[in-house]
Amino acid sequence: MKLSFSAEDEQFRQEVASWLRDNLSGEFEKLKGRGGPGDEHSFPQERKVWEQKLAQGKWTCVGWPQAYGGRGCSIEQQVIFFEEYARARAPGRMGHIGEGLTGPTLIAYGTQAQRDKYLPGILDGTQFWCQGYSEPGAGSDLANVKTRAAFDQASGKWRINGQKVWTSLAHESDYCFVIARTDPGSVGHKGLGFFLVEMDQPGIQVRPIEQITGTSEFNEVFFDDAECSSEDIVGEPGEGWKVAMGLLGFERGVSTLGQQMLFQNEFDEVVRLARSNGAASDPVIRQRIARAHTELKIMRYNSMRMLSGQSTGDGSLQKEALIYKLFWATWHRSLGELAMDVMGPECEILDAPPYALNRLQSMYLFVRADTIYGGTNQIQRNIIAERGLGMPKEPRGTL
Amino acid sequence: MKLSFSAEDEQFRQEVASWLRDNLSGEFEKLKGRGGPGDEHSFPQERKVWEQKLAQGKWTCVGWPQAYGGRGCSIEQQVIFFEEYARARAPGRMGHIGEGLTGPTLIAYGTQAQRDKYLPGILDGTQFWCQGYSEPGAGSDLANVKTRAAFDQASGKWRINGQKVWTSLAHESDYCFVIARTDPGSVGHKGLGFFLVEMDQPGIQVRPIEQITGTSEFNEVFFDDAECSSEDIVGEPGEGWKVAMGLLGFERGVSTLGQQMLFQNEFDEVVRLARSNGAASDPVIRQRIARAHTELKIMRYNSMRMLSGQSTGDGSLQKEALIYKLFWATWHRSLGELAMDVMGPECEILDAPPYALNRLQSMYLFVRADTIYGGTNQIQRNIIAERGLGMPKEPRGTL
Amino acid sequence: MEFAFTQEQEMIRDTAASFLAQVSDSAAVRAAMATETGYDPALWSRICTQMYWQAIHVPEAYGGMGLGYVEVVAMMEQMGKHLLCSPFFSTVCMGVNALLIAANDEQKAQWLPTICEGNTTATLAFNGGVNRWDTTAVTATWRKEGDNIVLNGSYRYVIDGHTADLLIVAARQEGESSDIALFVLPAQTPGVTRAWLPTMDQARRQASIALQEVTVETAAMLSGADSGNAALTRIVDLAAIALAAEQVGGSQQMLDATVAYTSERVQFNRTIASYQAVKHKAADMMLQVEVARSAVYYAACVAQEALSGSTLGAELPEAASVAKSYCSDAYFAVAGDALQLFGGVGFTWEYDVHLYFKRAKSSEHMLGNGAYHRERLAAMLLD
Amino acid sequence: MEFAFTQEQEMIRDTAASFLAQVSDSAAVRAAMATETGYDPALWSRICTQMYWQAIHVPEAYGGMGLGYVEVVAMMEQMGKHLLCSPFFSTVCMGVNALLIAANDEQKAQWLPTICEGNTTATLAFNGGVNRWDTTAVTATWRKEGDNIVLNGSYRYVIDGHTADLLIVAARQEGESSDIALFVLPAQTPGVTRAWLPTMDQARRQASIALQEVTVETAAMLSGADSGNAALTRIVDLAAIALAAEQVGGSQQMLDATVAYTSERVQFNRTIASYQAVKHKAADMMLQVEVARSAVYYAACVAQEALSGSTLGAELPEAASVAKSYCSDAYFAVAGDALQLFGGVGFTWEYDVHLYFKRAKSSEHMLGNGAYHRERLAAMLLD
Repeated sequence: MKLSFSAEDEQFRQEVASWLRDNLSGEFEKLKGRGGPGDEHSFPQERKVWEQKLAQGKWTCVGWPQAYGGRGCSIEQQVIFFEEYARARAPGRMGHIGEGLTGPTLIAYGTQAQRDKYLPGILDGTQFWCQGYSEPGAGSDLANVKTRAAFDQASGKWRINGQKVWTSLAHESDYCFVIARTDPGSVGHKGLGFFLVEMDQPGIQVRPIEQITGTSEFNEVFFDDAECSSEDIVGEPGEGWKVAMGLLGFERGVSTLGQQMLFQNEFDEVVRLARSNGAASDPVIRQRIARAHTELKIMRYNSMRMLSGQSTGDGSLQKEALIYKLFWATWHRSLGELAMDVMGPECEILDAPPYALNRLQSMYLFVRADTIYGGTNQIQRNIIAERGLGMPKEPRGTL
Repeated sequence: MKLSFSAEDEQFRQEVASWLRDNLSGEFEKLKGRGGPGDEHSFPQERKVWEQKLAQGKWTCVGWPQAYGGRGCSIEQQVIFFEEYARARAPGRMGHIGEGLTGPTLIAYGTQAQRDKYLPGILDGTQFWCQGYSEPGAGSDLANVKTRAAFDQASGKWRINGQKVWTSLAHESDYCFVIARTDPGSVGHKGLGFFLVEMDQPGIQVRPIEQITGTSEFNEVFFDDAECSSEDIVGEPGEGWKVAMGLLGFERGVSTLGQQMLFQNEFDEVVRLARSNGAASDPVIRQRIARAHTELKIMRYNSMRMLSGQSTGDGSLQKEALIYKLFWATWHRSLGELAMDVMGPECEILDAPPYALNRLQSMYLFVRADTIYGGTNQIQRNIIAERGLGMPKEPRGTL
Repeated sequence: MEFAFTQEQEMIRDTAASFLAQVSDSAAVRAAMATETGYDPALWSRICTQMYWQAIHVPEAYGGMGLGYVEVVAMMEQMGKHLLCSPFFSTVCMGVNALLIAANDEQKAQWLPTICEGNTTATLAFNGGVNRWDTTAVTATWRKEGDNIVLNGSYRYVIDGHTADLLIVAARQEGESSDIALFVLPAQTPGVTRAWLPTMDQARRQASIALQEVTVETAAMLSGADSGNAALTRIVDLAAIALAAEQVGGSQQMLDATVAYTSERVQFNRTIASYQAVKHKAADMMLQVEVARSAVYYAACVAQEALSGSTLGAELPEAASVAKSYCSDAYFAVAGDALQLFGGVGFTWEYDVHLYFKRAKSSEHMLGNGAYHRERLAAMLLD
Repeated sequence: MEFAFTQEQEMIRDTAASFLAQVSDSAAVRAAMATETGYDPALWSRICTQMYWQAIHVPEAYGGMGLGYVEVVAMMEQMGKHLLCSPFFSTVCMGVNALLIAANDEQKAQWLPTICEGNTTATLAFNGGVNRWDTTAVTATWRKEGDNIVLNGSYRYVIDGHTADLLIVAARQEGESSDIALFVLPAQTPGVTRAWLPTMDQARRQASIALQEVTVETAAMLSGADSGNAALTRIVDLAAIALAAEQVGGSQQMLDATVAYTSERVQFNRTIASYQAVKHKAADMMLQVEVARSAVYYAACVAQEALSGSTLGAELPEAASVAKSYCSDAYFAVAGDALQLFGGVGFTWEYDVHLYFKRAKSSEHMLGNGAYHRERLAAMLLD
């Protein structure tokens, strides 16, 4: 074990930090600390321009192989990039679905034609993606896909019908990847397809979901004979589950350390507030702040274990990775509660009517999604017990 | 709603308190605060003599109808009796199984001959009972009885074979009531019998279980052709479950308030300690003491609700009664932890080798049984969800 | 000893429950939330003229119904369950209580009948903007000037403070650090300025109030038997018990809604209510609801004894802190669990869960949260 | 950055694990528990001569193996898993650390080789019998008298204090309230009296030590580069990290045992491992074990950096408090859950669960519990 980064990596850190210092200024100054979960509705257009700025510096897709246009950064360097990005309070990435999910999926499972068609727009920050996974009523039961895709021999295109939900930034996206049932009689994991679908077409309607915060960043997406070219299915019809699961695997990884830097920014704000309003002298609050600090620190150590495990080439999901989602989601939810209790009765008072939440209030409410999406805490515990401890699987019902 | 007791009840309280003051002295002085869960091994002989003293004052079986030799006290008066008994730190009752379980069961389900034979010994504090319910491996699955009772035509007696476990004070008891399977092919609730069995016979062996505390008050009881007269079965062969369930119903009730007074004595000891060793100035300990105090207070209010519900004659188990076991057991376990944390590092230091625990240490370890016996916390939550909220039952397995 | 509602109390509760089910459904709550007033004046008028709730525990001599605090608590529980948007809590559980406890007979005769007639809402302002809820929270001041009294200072977190007709305000004498007095004055008195403080919980309004050289007659100083400090303490304790009752009602509603929703919602071909993790969470919720209810019913009895001057009323501070600390934590936990078990839809504005979740937090912090009241209990026990 | 064991470290850990599985089974632990010494001297001798663990992180110059604190931590984790009864923690994680940190070169050369040879056990005594674990816990005193130093005072909670051959004791100068110095002296020095303090956790011994006019040479005062206060703080932090590692090992064992037991145990015709309530509790246990492990491995690296004088060593107090607070709470929670899921048999003396449950509590309070370390962290963050 060693904790320190190499001299080369430290130099890379300087490079990232200095580029961000130089470029996250002027017109982009106002984007600092904006975007990201709970604030995705802020400045979407300006943040798209920022993506292009990043692309000019070759700071999009830093983990992609150089052969596909990325920087080919090592895991350590990716960690450093995400850490510095968050430390600089650079805005929440509009391109993270494309960069983190679509790109790696196409590199792993796509055709060369698909890569040629879609990777450049992701790399240069001009094309944005959203994901069509969840469906109403399906919730954590991802395989319970009802959306249908039928191949229309006449037009030579797939026609997609159905509904997706909890689609983040759908109204700001150019493309959506969609899991749909290609085999009408199939159930569960079988008979699915993975489609790359253009959003700007008459067959697609996006309806924002108003959230607990009064804002909307999730959407319902309705597919009514939406079209998709026969070249835009990834993998064979019926093999969509394999692609979808592979894609979910890309969700974990180095970006966790960047996420933790965002958490650190939030935590620091809570600490500042506690020091300024006197809550820091309340022994009960002190215990809670210390506990939040403790677990945030360990979250980082845990990610370092995950990454060190990855870099040793052992492919199986390790225990520290299995517990990670449950850990951070629960931590984040507690941070929201701590923030409110540090504010005391002031936590109720809005910036303005009708419902202008301040940042900590918004965080407090939005974090309630963390223990739900991407597998609720309950589902996470099933996964940990079944995969991590080899305990019996929950039986499916027969309703 | 009204909180105060009637003048008549307050006079009864004086009577109880004054009798205890006068009689719990001299040879009985040393029994103060002894016996009870975790300390049942202390002074069993002297506590049996104390039972006879109680009987002389007509203070055994105060809740039994006068027709059966009891005092026929109202619920309020029973509450008062148990409260004053605990307040006086009178010793843990050796006769509580007979008084609280056997007696009410015989009054409800027994024959007159059985009542004539057994009630006097309970009333006068000369005969003591233990309960033969749990079996090894059965745990919370009470209906999973393997002990067998076969009627021997030759001798005209039942012969009992099998094993019971977690039998409190078996080695100090004259009789045991035993659930055994009378129908060899039966499973579950069906085909059981409820037997009154003499302990002093060659067919019964008692083996103490050494507990986490290093002491023993629970036992294993082995039945090897133990005999039971044909007149000593309560109800018909095959109807034992009905009797057993009726008996479990007697476990709840007014004695909860007496139990709470014991809790109050323990809690007061924790408070005294905190004040004397400085822990009372630790804000985290203060929060925990206040929380324990809060919940102990509410435990009393909750029992008052339970009792007021009973006295209105509504027979169904009310919600405040359904949650009661889970509530007090969890509270008591927390009190044990609080006691240790109030002691700080001194909590480790024993009175003497090899394993002489002080009272709070003993309490701390023994309370771990509370969330297990009589239905674990997990079983309690099933019961609450299924009976209290009408949620689906856990399916039995098919192993 | 009898620790259950009487038949009459049950009838009052059931009447309130069915009335509220009609007038305070989700649409009504959301409509009221959208106004600056925060409640529907027409509905409040109907309550005052048809139900007479504003007069529930005012003695008959002052035009009230002469019922007790157990009835007030039973009503608050139902209002919490239905999230009624109304000035009931501020008027009855703060304003009326303040007059009952702190006013002399003349002052009661002057103000209580106007409240009972339904023409006047009232509230209590005492907190100068700190996270404390006892007499130390008072920062406003008063001084004598000739035959008059002059008030200065400011208040935050005043329930319905921007709409109440009558204000009862606490102030300490200039130069005297410890003595607090209470004053009653019409909100329109010159020098009073009030501003809505929009809140995360939109179903109850808070306001700030500033007093700048507000001049009132000496008769505005409440002068019942208790000292101002003692009176304010009792008024706050009574309000805390009422709020705890509301918390019980809200918790119960969240439990009921969760059981109903999880019994419908299917995942992996099973209702999610059939999962033990869901059942056990629901069981823990029910435990908290029932324990909270026991705490509140007891506190209601003690409050009643306190209002009627019985010796058992001496338990008021303890009973209030026991109830408010337990119920605050229980409501927040239960509402949070409800949100979790509703899953994604619980996170939407459309479902009502978030309204209760927000009420749980706002009522937790109002009049002192769990930790605050536990420290108060610790001081009673340990110091 | 590389945050995984090297192959060599893995080999050391695995060797320790299989050795301990042989020599520290339940029967061996229970036999050792029954002695006043608290461990089997023959086994300790075997460890010292065959495994050389007592010398693990002593520099080769002093006869040690020259490995690092990551290796010490890896060993402690395994010892915690197997509940090894031995003076390893006192000798290596307190005695050797104290010498490495506080002694000058001559003192190291005098004492470390005797420890490495396996003839000498050692421990640290500093706590005068209070629930604090920093320099304020020291109540014993020293004064100069001619060329000698005279020590007076008493200590509690001294690990293996009644059996250790060598004592490192902390004392403050008479008349000087703040300055602490550390002294090394053979336990047989006249004026030293020691008494076993029998404990609830019987698998590790505590003792009290009294010093009455104990006279030692000036050379007994440890005089490395750090001040006595700074040295004692670092020694306690290093010991806390080792203890946290032991807690991780014990937690892991409780998790493993629980999964194994619940997978065998049948209730209502199902293994109890098939109940979601059991699975979810086990999942929460695993989360705590893995999080605790991450905390300890990081702290081990920091400890190593601190011992080697690197700048990252400045994180030592934080890393120690993070690890000790999290692991203490995690172990107690996990062991308590294990006891619960074992049900009745977990409550018996016969099953081993109670041994771990008791170790969890004793190690929680030793060197500061969760709340203590959180307040320490809060002071770093907030004050």
